[in-house]
Amino acid sequence: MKVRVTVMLKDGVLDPQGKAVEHALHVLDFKNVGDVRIGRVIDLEIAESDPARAIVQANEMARALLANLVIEDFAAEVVE
Amino acid sequence: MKVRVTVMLKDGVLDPQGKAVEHALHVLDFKNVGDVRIGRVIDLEIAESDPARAIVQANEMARALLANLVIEDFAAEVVE
Amino acid sequence: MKAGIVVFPGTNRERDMAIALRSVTGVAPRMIWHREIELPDLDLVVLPGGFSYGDYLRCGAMAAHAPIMPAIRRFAQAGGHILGVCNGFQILTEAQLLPGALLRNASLRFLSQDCFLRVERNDTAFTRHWKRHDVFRTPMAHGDGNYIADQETVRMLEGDGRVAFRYVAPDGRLDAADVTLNPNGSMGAIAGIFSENLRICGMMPHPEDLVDPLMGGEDGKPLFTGLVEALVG
Amino acid sequence: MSKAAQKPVDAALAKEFGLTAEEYGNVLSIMGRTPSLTELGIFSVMWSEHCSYKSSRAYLKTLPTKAPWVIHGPGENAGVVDIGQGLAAIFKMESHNHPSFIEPYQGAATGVGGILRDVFTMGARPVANLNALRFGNPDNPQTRRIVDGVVRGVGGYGNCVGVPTVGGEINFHPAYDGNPLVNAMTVGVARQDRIFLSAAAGVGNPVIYVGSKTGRDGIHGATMSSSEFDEDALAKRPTVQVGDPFVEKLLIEACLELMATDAIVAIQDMGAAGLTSSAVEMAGKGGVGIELDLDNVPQRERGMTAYEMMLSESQERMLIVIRPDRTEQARAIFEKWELDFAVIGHLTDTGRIVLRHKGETEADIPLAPLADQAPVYHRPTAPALPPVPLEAISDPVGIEQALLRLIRCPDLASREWVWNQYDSTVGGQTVRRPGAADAAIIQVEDTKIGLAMTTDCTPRYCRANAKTGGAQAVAEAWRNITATGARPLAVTDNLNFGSPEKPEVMGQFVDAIAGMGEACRALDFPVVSGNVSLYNETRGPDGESVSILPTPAIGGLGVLDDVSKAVGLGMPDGCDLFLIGET
Ligand SMILES: Nc1ncnc2c1ncn2[C@@H]1O[C@H](COP(=O)(O)OP(=O)(O)O)[C@@H](O)[C@H]1O
Repeated sequence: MKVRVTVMLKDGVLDPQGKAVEHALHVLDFKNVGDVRIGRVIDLEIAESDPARAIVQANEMARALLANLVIEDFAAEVVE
Repeated sequence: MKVRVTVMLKDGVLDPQGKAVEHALHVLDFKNVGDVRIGRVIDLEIAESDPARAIVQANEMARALLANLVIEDFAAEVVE
Repeated sequence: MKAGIVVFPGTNRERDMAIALRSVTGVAPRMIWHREIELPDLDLVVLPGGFSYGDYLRCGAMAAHAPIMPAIRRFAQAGGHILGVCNGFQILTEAQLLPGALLRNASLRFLSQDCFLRVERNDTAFTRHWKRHDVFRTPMAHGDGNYIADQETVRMLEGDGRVAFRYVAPDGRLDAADVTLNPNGSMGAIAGIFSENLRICGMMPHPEDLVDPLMGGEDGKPLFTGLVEALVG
Repeated sequence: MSKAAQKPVDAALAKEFGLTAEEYGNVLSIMGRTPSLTELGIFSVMWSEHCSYKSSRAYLKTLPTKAPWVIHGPGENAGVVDIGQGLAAIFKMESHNHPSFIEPYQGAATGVGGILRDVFTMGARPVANLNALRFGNPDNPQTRRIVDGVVRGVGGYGNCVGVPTVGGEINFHPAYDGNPLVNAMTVGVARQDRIFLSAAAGVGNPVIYVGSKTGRDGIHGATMSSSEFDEDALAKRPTVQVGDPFVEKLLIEACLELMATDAIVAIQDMGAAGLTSSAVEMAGKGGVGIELDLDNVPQRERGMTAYEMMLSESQERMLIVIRPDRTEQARAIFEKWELDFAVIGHLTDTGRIVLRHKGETEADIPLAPLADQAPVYHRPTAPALPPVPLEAISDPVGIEQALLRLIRCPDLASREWVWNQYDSTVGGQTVRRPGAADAAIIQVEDTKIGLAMTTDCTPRYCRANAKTGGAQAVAEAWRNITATGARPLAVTDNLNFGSPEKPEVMGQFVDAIAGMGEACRALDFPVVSGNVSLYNETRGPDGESVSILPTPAIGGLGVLDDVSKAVGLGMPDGCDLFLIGET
């Protein structure tokens, strides 16, 4: 079962990379773009047939390693 | 409208990060984890009310800047 | 002084640190492999710079879970002295032995250059050979040195005098908004901090690379001579 | 399975693989039968320009390569010179031009990784990196993207492995618009009695694979880097390799740890043409045979064919011939560093390379003719184009304005933006960082010895007169080293030119080598290693093929017996200024 963990900087934490991309998109004439935020996805192949249990495990991995809760939030979802 | 562009390495392209994280998760005793792949998400606030048009624009931005098509694939979806 | 340097896969400034420590103690420090689970009898544990685990995921994140870390935690709880430089600082924050986090440099570029640090207090083992507000030059070389913490943490660090070093101009002028003075964009131009008991110090720049006139100066040396004096007594 | 795998092996497929009709005829006569696809792949990469030096070999032989202090000249993975106290400096320069156009970050990064491996393969701890970069017109928007990616890539790899990047050079010219040059140089230090060579020996000795797993990356990279570069390049994109500097760092430490024992008989990195060239070269040089069981090759992807494994250019891999009783000791070291380790074959007395996979024999080629009958071309040369006439020197702006203009021009402007992205102090031995002296200086740890190093070439001089330009590049490297107080020892080179099938380019190539040779002989400054990069061409707007400026980049190395005597650029107060030489 494939679980995707998405990790984003917490609201309020400055995201210089997002700002830089936002700026670059404006330079490229994508005028419609407002705020840009950048995060990370971690796709995990988990040997588990129950989606709920897979999510529990993914959440544990996120708390243990995949996200730094001082600055980041995360969410896990089954994708396959 | 918020559009999320997810950028992942193409199949077959070495993912050093994913490999290192996979190893670390095993060390942390998450034995159920198989393949790990790491990618990026870019959340774009797009001033557009038609979801289809927002996706078209996100795709253009991905091709122009957000993804490196030499080694990466991308997908865009409306999230809000 | 009995010093030990922890080596993780991808650590690359352990030799620099060993040279600096040897130059002040006359003996080679112990090298401690990340897979050890006990520390030898030590006065000082150093987490050196480098790219542990390639800096993949987040700098220091994977090293913070290495087998040696529980022993380092116990060492800290027992009041041991720990110095974390660059990647070592990142590891200490990821392990929550120090508060806050280190984000990508505001310029989004790796920065390898000299910077100037102001010593914020000199009543610690790490800073006793400087005077308060002394300014010294030191190389920095990192991509993720942008110190950040929530408001409450910053207030606590400032209030309790736990800021060790700040990036300043050569004359000591502080301006966190000026990228030429605060090159990575750190909050409050913070370059290094202490733990509550002042016995753990994390900092981004590399004083260990400036301890020899041949390499351009000895500006970083007081950190090491001070530690020897404090820890050997 | 690759598309090519379904096609029959014939002259047409051979042509697709870059072999001429005549070369394919030679393959048939060596084999005495139609080769298998894997065999054809092996011939095609071994006889590519990149691996066989077929257009350049005859001329490279004319360069001086000997001096009393030269321990190993060209022919090994890198050049080796005596620096005193039983120590040796091991150094080489190598190009990664074509990949850096397709994917600037990864192209440059893997270029750095490749040259590092060439040096630590020989037993040296890498102590410094340099790079020589040429980009297109700064006003071309592509140039910005390429400069940014290349600089990040060089830094991204070098910083992570912890080898200081201490010098280099950068030029801009429209002739590099579609074909930037990325030349990377590494200098390492080893004990003279601990230098490792690539000639395999000892029939029955195991052949060991270490490092990263093999994937489908970069298949046919070697032939790509030798074929003319054009729009098709885009179609070849998936051949880009991704580097893993973290694994490279582990590989350096693990190899050096194994090299401290006497377990290794021979060792070779898997560079261009990966497993093929490393296996063929090791066995060929040693005059032995080699048999590999490809089932044992650590693989990253499912269902890889023999052809794909032999041609893969996955990074961070090495091949080692080891004493049989030391295999377990070696395994323990590589496991400690968390690297793949596999016994994939052994040496034989057949003089042939034999590959087995899933119970089939996928290739069985005699090694001697594969090497000896590799094509050598004496391609036609034409006199170089006449130099662009110099305009009469006028002074329309006044000396002050002229000076300001010069300082502003891209070729002279400060390079601080670049070198500030490279860690130049890691290792704690950097005596002169970028910008501090005419050559960078590194102290050899625990000694008073200093190494001075520089890269130099002025392509527009070479365009005006390739022979003088080639000589000038050598002389400039020599002067830069001398100016620090060091004694120049030897050079490595990276000869970047256009298509050798154009007589005027071939003429430039031959002339530049003549000039370099002359200068090297005059200065007692032999060439101990190097690299040739040909077919640096792009399609101009009207479809014609444009060659880069002739660019024989020189990497120079010198030694200071007492590094505390090194001289820098900074002028102390109260000194007099002297000008030496005629103006
Ligand atoms: N690509 C580069 N990487 C690192 N350092 C560089 C690079 N290009 C130039 N430098 C450094 O910038 C300084 C000035 O370069 P250059 O103008 O080529 O000097 P010179 O003419 O004295 O050889 C030198 O110290 C050189 O090593």
